[in-house]
Amino acid sequence: MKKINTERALEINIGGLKLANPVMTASGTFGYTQECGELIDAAGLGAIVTKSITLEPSQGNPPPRLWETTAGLLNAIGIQNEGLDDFINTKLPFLKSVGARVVVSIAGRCQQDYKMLARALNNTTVDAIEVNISCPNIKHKSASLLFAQDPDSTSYIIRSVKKQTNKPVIAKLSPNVTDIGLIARAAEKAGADALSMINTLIGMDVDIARARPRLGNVTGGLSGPAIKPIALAMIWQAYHCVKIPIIGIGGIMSTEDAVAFFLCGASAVQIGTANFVDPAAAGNIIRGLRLYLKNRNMKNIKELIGQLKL
Amino acid sequence: MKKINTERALEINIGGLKLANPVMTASGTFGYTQECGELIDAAGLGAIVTKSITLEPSQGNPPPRLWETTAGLLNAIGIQNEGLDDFINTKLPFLKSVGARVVVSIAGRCQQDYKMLARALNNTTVDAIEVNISCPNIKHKSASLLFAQDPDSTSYIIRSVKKQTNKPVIAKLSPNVTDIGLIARAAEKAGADALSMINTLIGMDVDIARARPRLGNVTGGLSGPAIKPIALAMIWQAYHCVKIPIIGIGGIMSTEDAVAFFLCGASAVQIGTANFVDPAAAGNIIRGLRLYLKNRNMKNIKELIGQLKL
Amino acid sequence: MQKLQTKAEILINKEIAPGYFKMALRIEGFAGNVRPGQFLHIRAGMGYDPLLRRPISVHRISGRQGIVELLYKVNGKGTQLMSRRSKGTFLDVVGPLGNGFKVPKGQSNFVLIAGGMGVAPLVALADQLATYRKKAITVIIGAKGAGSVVCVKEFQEIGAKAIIVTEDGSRGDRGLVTAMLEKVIRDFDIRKTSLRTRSYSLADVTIGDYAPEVGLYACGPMSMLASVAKIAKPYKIKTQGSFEERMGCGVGACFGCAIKTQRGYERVCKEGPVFDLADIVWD
Amino acid sequence: MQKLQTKAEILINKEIAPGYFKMALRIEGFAGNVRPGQFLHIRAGMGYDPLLRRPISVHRISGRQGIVELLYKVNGKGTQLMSRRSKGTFLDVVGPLGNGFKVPKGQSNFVLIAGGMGVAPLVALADQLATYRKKAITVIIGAKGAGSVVCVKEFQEIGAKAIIVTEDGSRGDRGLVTAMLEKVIRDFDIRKTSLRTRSYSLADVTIGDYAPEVGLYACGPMSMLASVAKIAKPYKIKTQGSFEERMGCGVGACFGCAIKTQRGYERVCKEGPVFDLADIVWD
Ligand SMILES: Cc1cc2nc3c(=O)[nH]c(=O)nc-3n(C[C@H](O)[C@H](O)[C@H](O)COP(=O)(O)OP(=O)(O)OC[C@H]3O[C@@H](n4cnc5c(N)ncnc54)[C@H](O)[C@@H]3O)c2cc1C
Ligand SMILES: Cc1cc2nc3c(=O)[nH]c(=O)nc-3n(C[C@H](O)[C@H](O)[C@H](O)COP(=O)(O)OP(=O)(O)OC[C@H]3O[C@@H](n4cnc5c(N)ncnc54)[C@H](O)[C@@H]3O)c2cc1C
Ligand SMILES: Cc1cc2nc3c(=O)[nH]c(=O)nc-3n(C[C@H](O)[C@H](O)[C@H](O)COP(=O)(O)O)c2cc1C
Ligand SMILES: Cc1cc2nc3c(=O)[nH]c(=O)nc-3n(C[C@H](O)[C@H](O)[C@H](O)COP(=O)(O)O)c2cc1C
Ligand code: FES
Ligand code: FES
Repeated sequence: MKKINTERALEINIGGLKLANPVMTASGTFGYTQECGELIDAAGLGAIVTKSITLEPSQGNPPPRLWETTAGLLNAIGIQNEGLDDFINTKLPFLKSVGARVVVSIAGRCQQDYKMLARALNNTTVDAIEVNISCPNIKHKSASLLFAQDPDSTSYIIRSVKKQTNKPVIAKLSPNVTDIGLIARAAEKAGADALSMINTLIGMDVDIARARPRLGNVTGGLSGPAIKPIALAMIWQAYHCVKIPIIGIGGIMSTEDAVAFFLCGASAVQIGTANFVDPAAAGNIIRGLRLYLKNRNMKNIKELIGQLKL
Repeated sequence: MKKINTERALEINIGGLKLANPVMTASGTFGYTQECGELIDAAGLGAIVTKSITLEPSQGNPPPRLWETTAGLLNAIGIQNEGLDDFINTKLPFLKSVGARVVVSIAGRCQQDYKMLARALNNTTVDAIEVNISCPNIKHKSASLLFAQDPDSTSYIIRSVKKQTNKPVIAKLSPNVTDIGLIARAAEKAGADALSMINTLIGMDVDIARARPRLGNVTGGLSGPAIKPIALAMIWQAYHCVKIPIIGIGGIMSTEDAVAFFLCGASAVQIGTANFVDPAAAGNIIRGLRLYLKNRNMKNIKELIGQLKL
Repeated sequence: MQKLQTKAEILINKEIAPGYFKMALRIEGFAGNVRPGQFLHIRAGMGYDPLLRRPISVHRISGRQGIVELLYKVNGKGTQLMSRRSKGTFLDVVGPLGNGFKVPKGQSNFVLIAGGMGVAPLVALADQLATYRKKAITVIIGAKGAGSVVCVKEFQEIGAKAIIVTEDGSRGDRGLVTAMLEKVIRDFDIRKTSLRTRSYSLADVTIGDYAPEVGLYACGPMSMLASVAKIAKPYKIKTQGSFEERMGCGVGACFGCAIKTQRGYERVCKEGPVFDLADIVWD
Repeated sequence: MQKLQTKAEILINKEIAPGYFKMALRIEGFAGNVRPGQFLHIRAGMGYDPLLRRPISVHRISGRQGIVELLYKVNGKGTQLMSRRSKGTFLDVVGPLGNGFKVPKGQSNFVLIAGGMGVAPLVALADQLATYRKKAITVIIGAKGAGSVVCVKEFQEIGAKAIIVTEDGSRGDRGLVTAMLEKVIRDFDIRKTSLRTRSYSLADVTIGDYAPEVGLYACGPMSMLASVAKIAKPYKIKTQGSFEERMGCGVGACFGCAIKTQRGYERVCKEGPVFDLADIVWD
């Protein structure tokens, strides 16, 4: 048996974002660490992806904002956040002070928003920028579609962000598309350094006693174990369409789930809803992956990526 | 209290298909009644929708064909069936002999297939034709997309079918689209008498011990409670785009679920995976709906359709 | 105040009234730090249906013994699973979460008003109040019917005066807790915060600045809390209420449990679950 | 042969070896019609995780008393839930499903070969065979180790000769059931279907048409069934095997449980689960 350097077995480079391990917390599910920090060791994570921030503070959608479905969670938070300035002045320093690697998620209503966010963040200590063009809970100016539902809009936004920053840029894609390959390629061509997918699927539920939607915003985004098979299929497809690395997201609850994502082509994973179910999930997955590689005598997690046998 | 004719409270007309009640079994989940007939009273159902049939017998996909996911089911049957002639000569007479109303589901690889199927079925006793243009488990000639993922193909197929038959034609739509409204309108414009939605979502899962897909066909279609919120949102959206009735499908397990679909705009429902979990499901839902209307002093199920309050 | 995720041993889990369960947990990590009004976030089962944790208030706290008691009503899948957990097994809990009741200095005359399951956290509060030197505690317990009146003995043992109101009149007075509250307040007013609240004469009272010795603490459905706020407002009684909202993370990370306050949307799990009723924007 | 969905009362549900459970069900509807090799489709829990029913073979049948016994191994979520169901509660079952073993006229020398949980349906078959006037039953029971050898006593009580083989040699012979099968068959061959199978000499034997009195019945993992088919083929012994495949409906409606046969894809739940091994296309 070869001796394996298990310390470095999980190291990965996601389009320039070098991480000690490939497990991040997904945007919107971990706050800005102040909240989960006591339960989760932020410094031990590959990185934390912040709740999406907007230029100005945003109050979010009217409650109810959450609804549990069978093995899933509908949310319509509407990106409640205190805006760019507060992020740079308060949240980011705190995140850095606890030793976290920080991927900042940015969201906007128009290209200008993304551009200004990217420009302002370029001079900060954030480690990468995830461009949320796929949030089902915010309306955009003019268009009825999400940016990530249209290859041209995807390209336009990503190109604008890339021009403003030399940080790694990750395009976060929506599963609510006819052809994920088309969007993935558009993002790659526009210069995205990586893709992260999937954001939530548009969904809704009904309170039949009152004949009303369960969410204040009527529809919301579906996450959790329910969507895992959909996420895996999308990642598998996108993996064959682009060369840039893919960060797999969608219903990952366990090490086994994470391994499935790597085999389907993910170079890293993000843990979302699982943080709510079990705050220890992300940490357990990091430990689990280390053990998995060791037991199989693998040198690096890279050996798993896309290795699904047909 | 007004006296309500509960006998007729569930009667509904779906684009010319008049049914005693709006609860059908979904294609592929009920066989051709011989199988489930002993467990389910086929004559008591609104109608049964047959497993999709193809022109020629089709052997289907290599096993494994099923995989259970969290609150969902992946299938990649690949439309194993004995073809049109056998359907007309054997299956249909049997179905009719047990008193079932029959919606025949047809599937093909090209427009010609659908055309010939529709023509041949027009002179039979089937009550309606559901056009399956959305099966994720069959490959089409030339195209990489499903017919139902493209408004032009949808229109082309539906138009061809309509030309061949004066039976009600139901277009079965796929949820794997960017804009369901676009496809729904295309089907309506092409002459579809009703829509049925949703078919399964493309999904996959991985056997990590062997680094292989769980399904022989690699990807399959996801059904069951996991997809219910997605189906509701799609139906709600389509309901505002078309005037033709919508048959709601996707994870319906209970009367409560069915009511939610009606409130979101469905005029009828189909029960799929629930038949596997509980063969009594469809019957229970019919009884449940009757009681629901009675308790609310409603004359007809139509009073529920699209009545979600915002 | 450090939040912890821990496996708590179930010491007791028994049905105390039809559909109502009392559960005692040995929580090594943090029982000593729990305060009335805070809650635990509980993983009811093992699979993913139900998926999320369930928030349950602390009902009684024996910090020294490391024991926390819960009182819960079987509602849906989650609480059903909880009710089936057997003694000696371990429950995955996160806590203590949220901000508890704040008892300002100078209050000595406490009115606790509970609608339905609202009694659960108020017992913990009453336990705390009972340790005060100068105090008078009145509890108004409202329920649908006699079958869902719980905790009367607990309050009485603490030395609180318990007034029972049921909607069907099957126990105590017939009516709503809020009507009773109005009577109790007026009674207080006349008697200048006297502790006896036996007679609820409909004597005309002047609404005015209320004695700062009085503290009103409410827990129950949203509609009840709204009524309580309305009733208390003219008297300017300081009133805190414990709120419920669907929760995701339970720790302030997801902004899922938003409630509208004068300061904007706040998080029931983080800034709450106890809010000053005057701060809430009702709609 | 009518399929029924019914609530079956759980009379017994006990662990007979680590991870192995025996469950007795009172099935009013159809216990009398159940045949060895058929299975029940069982709703293990209440929620939707796990979602589908679980197929479990009938292990013993007391038609007159309306009782069917199952023998199952705790595997994943479904069987785990089954194992937690308590006596006196009711289990939602659909059955009897599939085609059982067919014992052709003229067979009197029966060899049953079980790998792992494969013993479960073979006990029902042995029970049936034991009622025949002229018979000799040999059972080869294979398992990983002594801990997973079950049902030996059952077979012996029926009067069957039980040969135990474990992979680690911790009980009976060390090795694989298939190697033992080969020995048993050769032994038969030499002795012209004599019933004594004590000695397994490696005497050279001629492979040829086999006596029609011999019937071979197998149940176990796919790889074992494939080996059994290979071993039996040259001797032309009629061999039936019970197969497993993931199931949806369990009643032949969904074509989910396909297995490749000489006739094309067939359904394990409908045409099976018992197939003639000669009909299967192995890959
Ligand atoms: C801070 C707080 C403290 C609480 N304390 C208690 C208590 O001490 N005793 C008690 O019996 N109940 C208490 N509740 C209510 C309790 O959380 C719900 O009864 C429980 O979550 C219902 O879960 P279920 O699976 O049984 O019901 P379901 O209706 O199946 O739950 C479906 C979803 O809705 C959520 N939900 C349902 N009802 C409520 C509710 N009233 N508030 C918040 N979320 C809800 C569930 O958590 C779940 O996500 C408290 C709620 C909050 C927010
Ligand atoms: C006809 C038939 C008869 C059977 N008889 C017995 C028996 O008598 N005793 C016994 O212990 N087991 C028997 N099995 C196997 C039993 O069905 C599985 O062990 C059980 O379904 C596992 O469910 P789980 O939730 O515990 O495991 P999981 O692995 O969590 O199940 C996941 C999914 O895979 C399916 N699955 C897993 N293993 C099998 C398998 N071997 N065959 C078919 N589906 C599987 C499950 O049904 C479920 O849909 C039989 C299988 C079949 C097809
Ligand atoms: C409560 C909640 C809030 C979310 N907020 C955001 C967000 O602000 N920005 C974003 O890009 N994704 C957001 N997401 C999506 C997640 O980052 C993730 O893509 C999705 O939940 C799927 O992963 P999961 O199934 O592991 O949760 C949110 C998800 C949830 C559940
Ligand atoms: C095993 C299986 C086979 C199916 N076969 C077909 C089919 O042949 N034609 C079709 O249009 N839909 C088919 N479907 C899709 C269902 O008709 C239905 O649209 C889908 O399962 C969603 O509904 P459900 O969640 O209630 O199952 C199949 C579904 C399953 C589970
Ligand atoms: S539940 Fe997540 S912020 Fe309150
Ligand atoms: S399980 Fe459906 S056909 Fe066999």
